[in-house]
Amino acid sequence: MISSYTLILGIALLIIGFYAMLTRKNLIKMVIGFSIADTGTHIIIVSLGYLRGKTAPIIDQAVSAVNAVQKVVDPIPSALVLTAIVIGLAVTAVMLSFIVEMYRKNKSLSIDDYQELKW
Amino acid sequence: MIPVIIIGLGVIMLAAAIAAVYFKSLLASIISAGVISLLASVIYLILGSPDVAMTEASIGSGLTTVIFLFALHRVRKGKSDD
Amino acid sequence: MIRNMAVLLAVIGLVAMFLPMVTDFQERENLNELAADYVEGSINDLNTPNVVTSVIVTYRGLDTLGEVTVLFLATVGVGLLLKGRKEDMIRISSSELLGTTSSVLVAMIMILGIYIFTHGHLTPGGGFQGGVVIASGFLLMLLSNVNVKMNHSIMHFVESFSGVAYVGIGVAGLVLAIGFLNPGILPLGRFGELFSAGAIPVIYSLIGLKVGSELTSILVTMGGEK
Amino acid sequence: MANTIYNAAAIIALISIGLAFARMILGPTTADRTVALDGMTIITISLIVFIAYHMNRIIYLDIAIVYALMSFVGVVAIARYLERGK
Repeated sequence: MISSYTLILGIALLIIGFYAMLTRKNLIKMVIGFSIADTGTHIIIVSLGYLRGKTAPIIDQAVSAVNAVQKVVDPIPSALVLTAIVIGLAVTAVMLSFIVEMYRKNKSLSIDDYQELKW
Repeated sequence: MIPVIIIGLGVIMLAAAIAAVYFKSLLASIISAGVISLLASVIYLILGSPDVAMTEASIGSGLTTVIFLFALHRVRKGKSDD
Repeated sequence: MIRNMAVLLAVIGLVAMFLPMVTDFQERENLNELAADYVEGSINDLNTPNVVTSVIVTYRGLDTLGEVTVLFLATVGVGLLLKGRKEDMIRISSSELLGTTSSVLVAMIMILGIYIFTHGHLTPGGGFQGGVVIASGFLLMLLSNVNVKMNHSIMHFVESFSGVAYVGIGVAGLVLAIGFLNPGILPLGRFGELFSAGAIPVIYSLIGLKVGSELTSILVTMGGEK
Repeated sequence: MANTIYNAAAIIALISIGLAFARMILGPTTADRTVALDGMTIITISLIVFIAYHMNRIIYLDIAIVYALMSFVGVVAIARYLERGK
């Protein structure tokens, strides 16, 4: 129930991000689209790991260690997404550095002014 | 109660995403993208992944916005030079 | 015109690709065998209350090593791209209010970051989150205080030291013949205490220091320095 | 009784987030948008506390602390950027 809503939300964010990457002319807008699509992907992966009515895989007073397997959600998607978010930040930083360097060469942020690879 | 929160936050996130695509001003787009990350961390918390929620709260609200602002500043400074 | 059609086709293709995922989706009820094994192993064998931490540090430890390497490469890439482009970025004289607030707040943020990565095996959080929080503390220092200077040699020393120590702990597991990055090289202790779970807190603290210094160096490079 | 009050509080928090978001979309200047972002963050912290109560997990409150401190850094960065632009 809950996770189907968040799955739809993640897919919608992914599609909006791809649309922004395809249609916008401004390079920084494209990177913003990438970051939106990134968030959408992470929401999809986390929703696939959700189990109905279960709670976070951390043992404390609320979850006893004896029957923890019946009470917790899947920890593997959380672990994968955790590292993916940090990598996403690093990739965004590299892309923005490239954009700053490209701007220094051509003095333009519009994708129409970069035609070296156009045929 | 929890489905109501998810639907409300989801509608706001989608509206923020569409606004981030269509805003004329780059700074407004960056702030909208920050809103998406902020609310996504509440979604992660509801889905039972507090570790991911903490990562998203610290990276999405703080560092991503700041890195975009740094790049925007460098670009804008160059524009005002010529 | 052709471009609009292509974009429309691409978006329709994406929707068609994800439609079966939504229509066939059923919420899962039980853990699969691998995840159940991880949960039981983390509680019984590793004495780690936070299962996500034990998956990241132990079961998928090699993944994390590769991920830290990717982060290092990204730092090097940003540094090479923006080399010699030092610009004075946001260093303008700050008001009394901001200076006083942030001098109090920076200390609190640093303590919070250290708490997060030393308690990574007990509470949510860990090396990556703690590193990001520490980098944000340095960022606040940079934004609010005009006279602060980042010492690059200390930053590089912390980064290389934590990387070498991380790999060293992994190799120590090989020498003791219990496997690469196995936390069993230190005593496991009692369940739920700070000094327990073997080498997991040590490894996560090293990851925290490494991530913190790398992100600080990305921020300092992109923000420019006097 | 207590649950009714908590649910009402959560609904009010959601409506407030929506109002702040409307200001963020409409806001003519960037200063308006920044203040709206800050307001949204602060209301969201109360929503996180509600979720921690509702799910009966104390450890979720750690996220609220991180959220509060990090949003301050983000807002200060935007404010410094605006200050520099003038």
